[in-house]
Amino acid sequence: MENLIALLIAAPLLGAAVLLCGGRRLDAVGHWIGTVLAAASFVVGVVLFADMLGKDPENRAMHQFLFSWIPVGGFQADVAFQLDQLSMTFVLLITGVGSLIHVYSIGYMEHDERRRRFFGYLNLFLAAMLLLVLADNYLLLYVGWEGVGLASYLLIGFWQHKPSAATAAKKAFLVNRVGDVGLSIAIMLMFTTFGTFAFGPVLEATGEATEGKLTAIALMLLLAACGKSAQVPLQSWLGDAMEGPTPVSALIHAATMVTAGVYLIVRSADIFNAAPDAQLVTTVVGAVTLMFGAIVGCAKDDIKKALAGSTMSQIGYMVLAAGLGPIGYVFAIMHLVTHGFFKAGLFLGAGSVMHGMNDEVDMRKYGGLRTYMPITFITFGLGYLAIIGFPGLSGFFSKDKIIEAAFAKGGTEGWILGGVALLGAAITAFYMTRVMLMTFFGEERWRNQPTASPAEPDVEPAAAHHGAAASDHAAAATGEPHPHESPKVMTIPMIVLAVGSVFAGGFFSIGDRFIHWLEPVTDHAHGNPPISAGAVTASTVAVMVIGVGLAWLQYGRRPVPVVAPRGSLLTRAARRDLYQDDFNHVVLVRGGEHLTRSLVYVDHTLVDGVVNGTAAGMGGLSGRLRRVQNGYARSYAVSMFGGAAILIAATLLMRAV
Amino acid sequence: MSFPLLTATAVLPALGAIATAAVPAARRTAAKWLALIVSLATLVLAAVVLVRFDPDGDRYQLTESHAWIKDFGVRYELGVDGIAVAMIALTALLIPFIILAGWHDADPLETGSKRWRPTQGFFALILLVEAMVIISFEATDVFLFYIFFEAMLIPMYFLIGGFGDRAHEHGEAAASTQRSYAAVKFLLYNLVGGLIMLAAVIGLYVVAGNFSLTQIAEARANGTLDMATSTERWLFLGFFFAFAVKAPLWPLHTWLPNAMQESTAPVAVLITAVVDKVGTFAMLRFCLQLFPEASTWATPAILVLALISIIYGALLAVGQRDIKRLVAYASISHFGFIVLGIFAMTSQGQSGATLYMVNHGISTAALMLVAGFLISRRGSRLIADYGGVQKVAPVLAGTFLIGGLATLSLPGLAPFVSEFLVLVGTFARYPVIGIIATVGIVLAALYTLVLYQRTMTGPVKAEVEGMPDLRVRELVVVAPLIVLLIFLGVYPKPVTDIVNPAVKQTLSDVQKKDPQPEVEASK
Amino acid sequence: MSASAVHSLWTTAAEPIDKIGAPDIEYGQLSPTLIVIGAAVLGVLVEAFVPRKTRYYAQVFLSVVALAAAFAAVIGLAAGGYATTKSGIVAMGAVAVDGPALFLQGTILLAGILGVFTFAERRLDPAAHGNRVDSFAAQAASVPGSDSEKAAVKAGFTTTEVFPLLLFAVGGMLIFPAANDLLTLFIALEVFSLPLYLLCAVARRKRLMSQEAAVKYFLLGAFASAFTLFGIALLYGYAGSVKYGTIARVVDGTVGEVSPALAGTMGNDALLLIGAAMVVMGLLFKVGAVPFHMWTPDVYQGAPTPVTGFMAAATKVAAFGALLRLLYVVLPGLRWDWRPVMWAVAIVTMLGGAIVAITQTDIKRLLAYSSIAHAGFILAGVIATTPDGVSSVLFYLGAYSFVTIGAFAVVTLVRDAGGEATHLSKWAGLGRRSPLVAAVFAVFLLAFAGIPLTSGFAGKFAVFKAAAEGGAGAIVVVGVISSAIAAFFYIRVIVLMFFSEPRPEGPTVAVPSPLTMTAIGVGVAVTLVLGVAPQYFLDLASQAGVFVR
Amino acid sequence: MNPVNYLYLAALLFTIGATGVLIRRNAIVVFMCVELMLNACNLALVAFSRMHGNLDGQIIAFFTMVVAAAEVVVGLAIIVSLFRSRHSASVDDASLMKL
Repeated sequence: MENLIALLIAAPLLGAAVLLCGGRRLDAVGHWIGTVLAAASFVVGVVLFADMLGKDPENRAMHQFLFSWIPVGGFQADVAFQLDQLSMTFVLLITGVGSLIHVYSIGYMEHDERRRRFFGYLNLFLAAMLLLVLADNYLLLYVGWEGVGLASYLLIGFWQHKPSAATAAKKAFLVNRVGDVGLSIAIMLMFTTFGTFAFGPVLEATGEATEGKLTAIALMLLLAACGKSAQVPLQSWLGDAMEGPTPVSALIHAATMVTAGVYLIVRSADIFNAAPDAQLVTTVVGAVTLMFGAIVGCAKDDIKKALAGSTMSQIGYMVLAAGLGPIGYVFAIMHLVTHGFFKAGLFLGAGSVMHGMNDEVDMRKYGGLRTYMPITFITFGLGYLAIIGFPGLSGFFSKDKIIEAAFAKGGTEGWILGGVALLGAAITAFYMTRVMLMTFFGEERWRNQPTASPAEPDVEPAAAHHGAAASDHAAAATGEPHPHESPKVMTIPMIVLAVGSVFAGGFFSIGDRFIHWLEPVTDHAHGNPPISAGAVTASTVAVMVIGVGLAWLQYGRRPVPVVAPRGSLLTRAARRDLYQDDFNHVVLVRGGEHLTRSLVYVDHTLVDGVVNGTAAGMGGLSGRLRRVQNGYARSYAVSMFGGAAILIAATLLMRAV
Repeated sequence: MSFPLLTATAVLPALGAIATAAVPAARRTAAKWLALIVSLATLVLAAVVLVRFDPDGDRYQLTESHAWIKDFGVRYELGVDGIAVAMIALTALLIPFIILAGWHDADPLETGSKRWRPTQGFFALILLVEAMVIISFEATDVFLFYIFFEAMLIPMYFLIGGFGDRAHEHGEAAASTQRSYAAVKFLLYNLVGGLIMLAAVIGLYVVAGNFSLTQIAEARANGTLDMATSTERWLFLGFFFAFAVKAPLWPLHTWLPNAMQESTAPVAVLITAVVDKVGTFAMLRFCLQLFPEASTWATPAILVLALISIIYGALLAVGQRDIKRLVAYASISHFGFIVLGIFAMTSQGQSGATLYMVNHGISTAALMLVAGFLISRRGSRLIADYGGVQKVAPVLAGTFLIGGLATLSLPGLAPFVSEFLVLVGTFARYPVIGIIATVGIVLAALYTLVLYQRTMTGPVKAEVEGMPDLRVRELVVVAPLIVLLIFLGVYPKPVTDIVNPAVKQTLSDVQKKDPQPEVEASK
Repeated sequence: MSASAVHSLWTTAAEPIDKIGAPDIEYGQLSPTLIVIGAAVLGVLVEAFVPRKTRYYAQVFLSVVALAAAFAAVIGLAAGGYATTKSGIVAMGAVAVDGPALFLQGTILLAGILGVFTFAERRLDPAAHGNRVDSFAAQAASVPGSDSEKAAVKAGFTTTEVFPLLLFAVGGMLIFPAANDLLTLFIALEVFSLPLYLLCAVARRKRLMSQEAAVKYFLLGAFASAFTLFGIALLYGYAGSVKYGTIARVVDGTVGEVSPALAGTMGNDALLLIGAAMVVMGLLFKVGAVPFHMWTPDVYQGAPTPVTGFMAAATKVAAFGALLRLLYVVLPGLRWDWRPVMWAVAIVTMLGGAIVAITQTDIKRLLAYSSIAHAGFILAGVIATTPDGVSSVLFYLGAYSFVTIGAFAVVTLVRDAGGEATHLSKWAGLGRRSPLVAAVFAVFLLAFAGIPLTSGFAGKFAVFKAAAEGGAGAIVVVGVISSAIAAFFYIRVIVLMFFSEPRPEGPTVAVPSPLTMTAIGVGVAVTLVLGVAPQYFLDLASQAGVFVR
Repeated sequence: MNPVNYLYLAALLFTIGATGVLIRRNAIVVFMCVELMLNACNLALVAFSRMHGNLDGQIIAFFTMVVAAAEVVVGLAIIVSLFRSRHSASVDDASLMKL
C-alpha cells in the first residue's frame, strides 16, 4: 500500500512534464490529460484512504522511503513520504477540489490559446502541493513549499503580457521568499539542535531541547506560515494574486496553497506546544489577520478581491485556532477543509459570473443576476450561507468551534481572542452579504453600461482588462454584456462544491468524527470556555444576523451607486489594503532602489576607482619620471656622477656602521 | 606504469587546440567540428576518470609523477581527489556546450589578411583554456599548478579581448575599446594576484624545500615541517590573494563584470563557470592543506568578506541595466557562498561548496547561454531593450526562466542543494553569518525575477516582434543543461558520494570536526 | 708577468741578460677568443683586398664561420672538462677559463651569430638602384643626404665593416667575463665598447639619431670607463696588484709575505671601498642599472636595430659576467659592504625601469626600459651570493639574450616609408594584418613579462628563488611588484597589436630572408624550450656556476 | 715628498676632468676632459706603482695611453661625422631622443 504514495505525486508530475514539454501538438488534448491525471491522483488518494480506515487509529500512518537525497556527514536528507491522517485529509482536499477545478477550467479557459500550459501549471501545482503534505521531513516539505510557490508564480502571472499580472506574480514569489527564509532558518536550527529535521525524530526530541530554541524554531516556522498563508505582516501579495485566472484563485489562493501555513503549524504541533510564547504570537497574528482581511473584504468592489480578503480572514481563523494548541488544532484543520469547499465554490461562482459578464469584476456593475444565472446563484448562495456560518452548514460548525476554543484559551487573552473572533464573524456576515446583494440582487446596473471600462482608481485597472486576452470574445468587452449561465463543465464542479459546503461540516461534527480522525496525530484536548458552549454558539448566530442585517440596510434597501462613493476614512483605507502596500512601496521598494543605486555608484567609483586610480597614478609617476630623460648627454653624465658619488658614499657608510 | 589517464585528459584538448588553429582559413566549419569533437572526446576521457576513481580509495588517485625541474624542486605530479574529479567532470562537460553555443560567435566579419583566422583562433583558445584548467585541477605539485594557473590567463585574455558581441549598442569602435579595457583589467588583476602568489610560492619553497603538495601536507601533519606562525600566515595570504582575485571575492571583484559584459556569452560562461572555479578549488586544495593554522586564523575575516560578496553582489545585480553584468554580479554573490562554505570548516559547508561549484557552473551556463542567444537576436545587452519575449519566443523564455530559477536556487533544482548545504554548514558554526547569508536568497529571487519580468513579460516590444524562438542548435545546448539541473537537484548523491571523503580529508587537515547537535552534546 | 719577477728585473737592471723567459700561453683554452679576434683581423684585410661585389658575402661567411668555430671550441673546452674539473687560470693569470666564463662565452657567441644574421639581412628595404641594401649606411663617413652619399648609394656601396667590428666586439666580450685581472678587464671593456660606439653611428635611415646615439654612448661610455680605470688604480694601490686572486687574498688578509708598502695601503680601506665602488659602477653602467642607465633608451632607439638587438643581448651577458666574477672572486670578503648597496641599486633599477616604461611610445625605447628592469631582476640574483645565485644569473642571461635578439629582429620587420615603424601607434592592429609576426612578438613580450611556460618565467623564478634563499626576501617582493607594473606595458603592446583596429596607412610587414627568420625562429624556439623544459639548461648553469680562484 | 700627494693630485685632476665633462658643451672639449680623467688615472697608477715598488701600474699606464689613443680615433670619427651632419659639435644640440 505504502508504495502507492509516490503515485499520488507522480501522476500530476507526469502530467506537468508531458504538458509543458509536449509542445503544440498536445494543444487539442492537453486539458484532458491534465484533468485525467489529477483525477487519477484523487482516485489513488481515495484508495489509500479506504485502506487507512481499515487500520486502527493509532497506527494508520504509512511511510515510504524512496532514496537518500542529500547525505553529507550528519546531514541526512531523504526523499521519503509519510501519510498519516493529517496528510490524508489534505491529500483528499487537494486532489478532490483540484480535480473539480481542473474540470471547471476546461470550460473557463476554453478560449485561451495557452490552455495546455495552464493545465501543465495546474498539474505542477498539484504535484508540489502533494509533496508538501506528504514529505516526511522539513527539507522535502521545503521543496514542495517552494514548488507551490513557483506554481502560484506561474499561474498568477499566467497572462504575462499584462504588466500588472507579471508584477503581482513577482510580488507573490518575493513575499513568499521572505517566509521561506524563516523556514530554512527553522530547518537549520533543527539541524543544529536535534541533528535532524525529519518530522518523527524532531517532534520526539522536542522534550530535550531548551524552550528558547524551540521558541525560535516555532517563530521561524510561523514566519514561513505567514508568507504562505498571507498572514499579517506578509499578507500583501494575496490581493494582487487575484490577477491570476479565477480557477487559480479558487484552487491555490483559497482552497489549498494558502492553507499550507496552517498545515505547517499543526504538523509542528509538538514544537509549538513546547513554546507557549510562540503560540501566543501565533494567535495574535491569526486574530489580527482575521480582522484585517475582514475589513479589507468590506471595502473592495472587485468581487475577487473581496473574496480574497475573506480568504485572508478565514485563514486568520485557522491560524488563530492552530495557535491555541491542542484545543484548536483539529478545528483549524476542520475549518480549513470546510473553507476549502465553500471558498472554492464561491470563487468558481465568481468566475462563472465574470464569465457571463465579459470578465467584468466590478460588483458595482453587476446586480440582479440571480435570474440570468440560476445555478451560479444557488451554488454561490449556499457557499455564502456556509461561510457566514448559517446554522447547519459547514462554516457554522467549524467556525463556531474555533470561536469556542478561542474563549477556552482562558484568561484575558481568551476573552480578547474570542471577542475578536466573534467580531470577525459579524464582519464576515456583513461583507459576504454585501457581495451577495451587489451581485445577484438589486437593479441590473450593467444595463446600457459598457463594461470593462476603465475602472475606478481603487480597483486594479488591469483587473478590469484581463478579459481582453483571457478569452477571444474580448472584442465584445465593450458594449453591453449579455449575462448567461456557464456551460455544464463549469457548473457541475460548482454544484459538487456547494454540496460539500452544505454538508461537510455537519458530517464531520456528528459524533466528533473529525476529532477522532485527527486525534492520533494532533492529540486533541477539549477546551471548556468560561461561558457555556451554547452561549457561544448563540452569540455567534446573533452577530451573524446583525452583520447580515447591517449589510442589507446598506446594500439591500438602498440602490448601489455604480461609481463608488468616496466613503469613510476607514473605507478608503480598506480599499487600499489599509495602506500596507504603500508602506512597503515607500520603505522597501524605494529604499531598496536607493540602496542599490548608491551601491552601484560606490562599486564604480570607490572599489573600481581605487584600482583605476592606482593605474593612473602609476602612469602619472611614469610621466614625471621620464622627464628626467631630457636628452642631454651632460645631464646623463650628472646622474652617473651623482650615482657614483652615492655609491661610494654608501659603501663607505656601510663600513662605517 | 599504467596509461597516464590524467595527462591524456589534459593533453588531448591541448593537441586539439593546435590542430584547430592549424585548420586553413577557408575551412572554418571544419575547425568548429574538430573543436567540438575534441571537446567531446575529452568529455569521454573525463568520464573514464570519473569511473576509474574510487571514492573510498586513497586520497589521490590515478597519480602520475615524473621529474621535471629538479633545480626548482618541481615534479610533474598529477593526482585527483573527489573534489578534483568533480571539477574536471564539470569542465569537460561544459566545454562542448560552450563551443556549440559559440558556434557563430567568431565568424569573421572584418576583413583582415587572409592569414587572419579568428574562428580557428576562438575555438583553439577555448580548448587551450580547457587543457590548462583541467591540468591545474589535476596538479598536486604547487609549482605545476601555479604555472597553469597563470598561463591560463593568456588564452582567456585573448578570448575576452578578441571576441565580443556582434552588435554593440555603442558601435564597434567603442566596443573594441571597452573590450580591450575589460581584457586588460582581467589580465592585470589576475596577473597581480598571480605574481603575489609567486612570491609566496618561492617563499614556500624556501621553507619546505619542495613543491609536492602531498609531501608538504604530510610533513605539516606529522610536524616534521614546522613554519613560523608569521611565515605561514604571510604565505597563506599570498596564496589566498591570488585565489580571491580569481574567485572573485569582494573587493577584488570588479574585473568580472567588465570581463563578462564585454565577452561573448560562451566566453563569459567559460570565465565564471570554469576558470574562476580554479580559484575556489585552489582555496580548498592548497590554502587549507598547506596552511591549516593560517587558514583557521584568517577564517573570520574571510567569512566576512564572503558575506559581503553575497549581499553586495546580489544588491548590485538588482541595480544593473545590462543583462550580462547582472549575471556577473549574481556570480559574485554565488562565489561568496562558495567561499563561505569552504571556510565554514564543516563537512556540509565544504561538500556544499564543492557541489556549489559544479551546480553554479551548470546553472550559470544555462542562464548565460540563453541570455546570449537572446542578445544575439536583438543585438543589445540592455534589459530595457526587451519586453514580452515570452509571447514571441516561449521556449527561449521558458529556458531562461528555468536558468533564472536555478540561479535563485529553487528547491528541486541543483543549486538549492548546494546552497542549503553551505548555509547549514555555516549556520552550524556561525549562526549569525548563516542567517545573514540566508537573506541573500531573497535578493537572489529579486534580481532574477526582475530580470525575467523586464525582459520576458509585459507587452511585446516592437524590436522584439518576430524574434525567432530557440533554434535546434541552441536547444541542443540548453536542454541537457536543464536536465542536469533537475537531475542533480533531485538526486545529487552521485556527486556527494564522490566529494564527501575528500572533504572529510580536508577537514582533518585543518583539525576540524563538525559541531555536534545540542541534544547529543547535552547528553 | 708576476709582480715579483718584474720587481727583481727592475732592481737588477744593471747586468745584461741573454734571454727573456717567454710567457707561456695556453692557446687551446684561449682558442675561442683567438679565433674570433683573428677572424676580425682577417675581416679588416678582406675590407682591404676583396673586391666590393663579393665583400659582403666574404664577410658574412667569415664571421659566421669564425663565430661557429669559436662556439665549437667553447663546446669542446666544456666537454673537455675545462668548465668544471680542469678549470683554471691561463695566460699567466690574465684570463680565467672556468664554468661561468665558458657558459657566458657560449651565450655571447650564439648571440653573435644571430647578430650577424640580423646584420646581414638585405631584404627588408626596397633595393636602391638595383642593389640590395641592409640596415647600414652606404658610406658612414658621408653626410646624410649629401651628394657623396647619393653617389655611394648609386654605386651600391655597403658598410661591410660592420662585420669585423662585430667580431671585435664579440672578441672583447669573450674576454670580459673571463678577465682575471683588472687590466684585462679594462682592455676587454674598451675592446668591445669601441666597436659598438661605431656600430651605433652607421644606421642607413635616421642617421642623425644614429649619430647622436653614438656620441652619447661614446662620451658616457668613455666617462664611465674613466671611473672604472680610476677604480682599478685605487684597487691596485690597495692591493699592490691587479690580479683578482691576489686582491681577494689581500682583502681577506690571507696574503703571504706582506711588504711594508702593502702593509701601509692594506690598512687603508678607503682605497679598497672607493676603488671597488668605482669599478662596480663602470660595470653597472654597461648593464644599464639605475642610475647609470640613462644612455640605454637613447642608444637603443638611435642605433640600427640589428645593432641594438646584438648590443642589448651580448653586452648585458658580458657585463654581468664580469660583475659576477668581480663580486664573487675579488670582493667576497667585502660582501657585507656591497650587498646592501646592490640591494638598493637592484630595487631602484627594477622599479625605475618598469615605471618609466609604462608611458613609452616608441617600441625600441620601450624595450630599452624593459631591459633596464631586467637588469634589476638579474641583480637580484647577483645579490644572492650563493652558487644558486650564480647559476640562476647565468640561466637568466642565456634566456634573456635570445628573447632580446628575437624581439629586436621582429622590430626590424615592421616598416613603413620611413624605414622601421617604431612608434607604437603604428603597431595598432598588426595582429590583424600579419597574425604570425604579431604572435611571435607576443611570445617575446610574454617572455619579457615572465609569464609561465616562457623562458622569462623560468629565469625570473630562478633568480627570485636564489634571492629568497640568499635571504633577500624583500628584493623578491619588490621584484614581484615591479613585474606586475612591467606586465602592464607589455600587455599594452599586445592589446595594440591584436585588439585595436589596423590603421589604413599603417606599416607593412616585410618578408625577411632566411637569415632573420633563423634569428627569430631560434629566439622563439629557445624561449619556449627554456620555458617548458628548462632542466637541462639549469643543470648546465649550475655545473657552470663555480668560479675558479 | 709624500707619495700620497701624487694621489691627491690625481684625484684633483680626475675631478677637474669629470667637472669638465659635466659642464662643457662642446663634444671635443668634453672628450678632452675624459682624456684628462684617464691621465689622472695614469698618474695614480704610476704613483701606486712607485709606492708598491712594482711595475704593474706603469705597464697599465702604457695600456691606458693606447686605449686613450684608440678612443680618440673612434671618438673623433663619431664627433666629426656628427659635426658634419649638423654643423655643430655641441652635445646639447644632439638631443633628438629624449623622454
